Amino acid sequence: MQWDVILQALPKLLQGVVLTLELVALSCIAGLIFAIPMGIARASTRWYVRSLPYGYIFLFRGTPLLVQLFLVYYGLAQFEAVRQGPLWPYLRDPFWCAVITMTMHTTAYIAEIVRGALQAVPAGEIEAARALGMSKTQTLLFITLPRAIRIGLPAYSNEVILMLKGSALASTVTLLELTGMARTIIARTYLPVEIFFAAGVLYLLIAYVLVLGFKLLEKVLRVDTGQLGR
Amino acid sequence: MNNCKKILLALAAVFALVSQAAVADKLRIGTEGAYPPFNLTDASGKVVGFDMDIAHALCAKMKAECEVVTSDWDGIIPALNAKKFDFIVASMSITDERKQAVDFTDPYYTNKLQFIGPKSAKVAVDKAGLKGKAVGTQRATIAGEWLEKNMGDAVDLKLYDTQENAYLDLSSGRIDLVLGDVFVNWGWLKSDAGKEFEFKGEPVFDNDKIGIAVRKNDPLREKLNAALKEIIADGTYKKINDQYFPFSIL
Amino acid sequence: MIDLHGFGPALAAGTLMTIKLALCALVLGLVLGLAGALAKTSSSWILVYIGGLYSTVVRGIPELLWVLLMYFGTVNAMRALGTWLGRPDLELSPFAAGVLALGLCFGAYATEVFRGALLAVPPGHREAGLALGLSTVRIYWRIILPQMWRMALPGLGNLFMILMKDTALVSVIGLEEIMRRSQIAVTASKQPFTFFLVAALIYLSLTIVAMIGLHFLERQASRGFVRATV
Amino acid sequence: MTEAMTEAAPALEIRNLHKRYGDLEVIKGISLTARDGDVISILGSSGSGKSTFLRCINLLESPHQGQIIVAGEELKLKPSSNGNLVAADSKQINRLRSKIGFVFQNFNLWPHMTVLDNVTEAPRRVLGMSKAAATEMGEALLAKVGIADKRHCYPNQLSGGQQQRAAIARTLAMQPKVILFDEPTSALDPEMVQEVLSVIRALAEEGRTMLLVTHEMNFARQVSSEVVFLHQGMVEEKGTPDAVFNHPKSERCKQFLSSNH
Repeated sequence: MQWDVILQALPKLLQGVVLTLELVALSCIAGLIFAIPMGIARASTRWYVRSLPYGYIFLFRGTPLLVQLFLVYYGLAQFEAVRQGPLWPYLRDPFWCAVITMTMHTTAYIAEIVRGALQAVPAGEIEAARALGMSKTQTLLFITLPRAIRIGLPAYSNEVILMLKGSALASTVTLLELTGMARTIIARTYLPVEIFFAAGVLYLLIAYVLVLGFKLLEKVLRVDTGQLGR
Repeated sequence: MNNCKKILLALAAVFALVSQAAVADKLRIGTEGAYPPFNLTDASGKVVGFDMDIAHALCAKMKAECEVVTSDWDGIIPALNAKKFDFIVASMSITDERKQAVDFTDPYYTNKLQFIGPKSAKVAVDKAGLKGKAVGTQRATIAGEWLEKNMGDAVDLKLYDTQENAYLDLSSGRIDLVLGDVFVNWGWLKSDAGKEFEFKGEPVFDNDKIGIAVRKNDPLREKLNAALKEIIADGTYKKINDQYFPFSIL
Repeated sequence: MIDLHGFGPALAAGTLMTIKLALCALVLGLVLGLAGALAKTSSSWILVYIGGLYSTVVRGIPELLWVLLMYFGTVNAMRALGTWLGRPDLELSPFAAGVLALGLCFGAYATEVFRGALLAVPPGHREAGLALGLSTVRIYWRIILPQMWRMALPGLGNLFMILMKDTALVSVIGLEEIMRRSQIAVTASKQPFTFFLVAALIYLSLTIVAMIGLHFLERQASRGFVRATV
Repeated sequence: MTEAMTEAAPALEIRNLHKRYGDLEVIKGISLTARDGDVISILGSSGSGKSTFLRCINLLESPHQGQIIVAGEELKLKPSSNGNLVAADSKQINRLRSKIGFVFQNFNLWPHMTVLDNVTEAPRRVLGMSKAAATEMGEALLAKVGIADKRHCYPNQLSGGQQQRAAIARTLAMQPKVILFDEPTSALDPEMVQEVLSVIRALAEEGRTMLLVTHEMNFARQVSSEVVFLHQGMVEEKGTPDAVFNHPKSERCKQFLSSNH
């Protein structure tokens, strides 16, 4: 192990970490925002409401993120109409392509988490709200959703970790996030073990910090006590 | 203990650990397979192109049985050192940096680096003219190195896994220019996809020697050099050259 | 579109390779996962520690990085092993590296699935076995594992779907599976959208087949059990 | 029962209520009238439909047929696609529900909110009460059921009896016309039953109108103004506690009382 090589590479790798974090943060927050309505629709008892989200979720969970990324980045650019279209300023930028793809991908997964969490809220607690005269919307907003968020939080934190690891694929569309940076450095030093080792440790550190953060959040939101009765 | 070894070996065989190492007398040619016209993979999965024709001609002269192994470009030198194959014929430039990791044969062609860009755009290929332009090239190539060294502070450098992906982004307009090997660029400009594009300026680097990489201190290097001299002398090289380019690239 | 510019057979061969890769990694991953779970639930703190370290470290690092590390990083170790075996040229083929990397990742997640399933077997069953004088091994083999299998199956099924999509990552070390074949086809045809879409559809069909297979396995495994309704 | 007759309309009137699950009819036409201040206990063996009946009153279950009239206002019902009756006017059902309190067997407190928040949530959202007013009222109600000191605790930190008392306070916060109790003590450990019953007794003594499904025979006998015995979805026996408990006419009622004493 050549430690000096790792040390030299560290500043560059940390630059990569910043980009990695940006990718993960943007896609996981945007994914959550899109996933909540989708998850609610997916949990609907009416087939025509839940079928569209079902199809979306099925498509995005059934195909690899790498394929989705290549489809969005290289695939869409094949069409003249896309290149002339209003979205091109975003779609031409690999960063936004990665963010869009990761968001679409994680939305599907988070929507399933939201659905599962909504359906895991004990029926009695919803009945209690309805018995007090709250409307369906009020019950959803003030009782079911806050409760579902707590039930779904551990699963969501898992998904964030998965997206952290998924962000490594952005290196295949020219982005110099942590893995991309590592591969570029290896292209110059030819020392894959050292550099990948350093990158791996950095990923572990980020994951560790994220897990700690979510633990803290769970504590603040009192997720543990919310699990009683399940 | 011996039994234990046998079991382990059998296990390794099951997992195909030894799938390539088992054939010691066969030489393995490492290449990328995504760098037309020098090396590319055809529909049947066969790797063809100028590099491959040269490699097979060399093997014929050395009377060696050869097979082709493909690898991603940015992992190709580590893969050679990891004995994934025995020599690299993949249009690799001879550079000092690479010489620290591998040995090279004599050059088998000489390359130049030249920009290409859309015919509609007027670009001066100097520091001022390239300022703020998005320039694509392949990761871990001499072009990437040159750009970083000479234009690093001026251009927005995009590094791709393959040269082809850089071309895809050039045609989609994501990047303004591609810097690459002149013959590769020439091949692409001739193709359908390259119709709207042209060379920009003069070659920026014109003494890019392309060699065959072998592991450090591998005696294979001398054998390859001898074979290379032979194919140049007996006209085999020229024949291959003419198939691809109407000019000599030696 | 039918002969896909002559790349149809190549993609079919790639599909076959993907299936082989996924199945081999599945076998390795199941073994690793079971070992990890037994270690994590054992009474020896060293084993618990090792099991925990394995699942934490492996799950915290991107699969792409594992694939690259396994291919480039194992050279010295393999050479040492090869020398000992009298075959100094021993090394990992892309296929073996892919199987090892994907199996390693599958195993880390399977460790958690198996552990949860092990803990879900009512302790009374084990106690009943002990009271009848059965040996520990026999209790595991005849009582715990068969029950655990049924509970672990849905979780393992999910992991297998993820595994199948992760096989796309092995394309970066040159194994000619679906993704690599598609990229080669894109190079020749300049039609990224078409070929990546075809790749996506192949993965989707593989997922559907796997889902159907899993459904039958679950039915098989739950024979004799009344399915809980809530 | 002092002001019972001053209003013309009874607090709650149920007419000919039917409920079926598929082909199985579980409520076969029950009618019941609760005047202001009435405490009506509903008895019956398990499966007699008493909980289902109670849950139909505020449409937690959809009845199949029947009328529900709250303080003279009839609940508008319309048939749904599967033959059940559902609320025709969602505004009306929410308004009427807020007039009918419901206490559940297993409390159904929201575990992610403090006890006080559980109590103030509905008054604020449904009645539009200000936070300060709701808090003041909530604290008073919690004091009334004897758990004022637990107001900032979370439900899972409370004993079962305390949780049920909190749930009663949550119901009272809506100032309901009628309170429905669905076996409020059957999920409790024996030592906690009394603390909940004494709260309910106090409410009865205040003159609250209540419907009570319970297995606590002695309690029913003491607090009820009327006792209804259900059997297989129908009213089998009905009358004052004295009449039903001491002089039951029906054989089934006699059997039930003797086996549950």
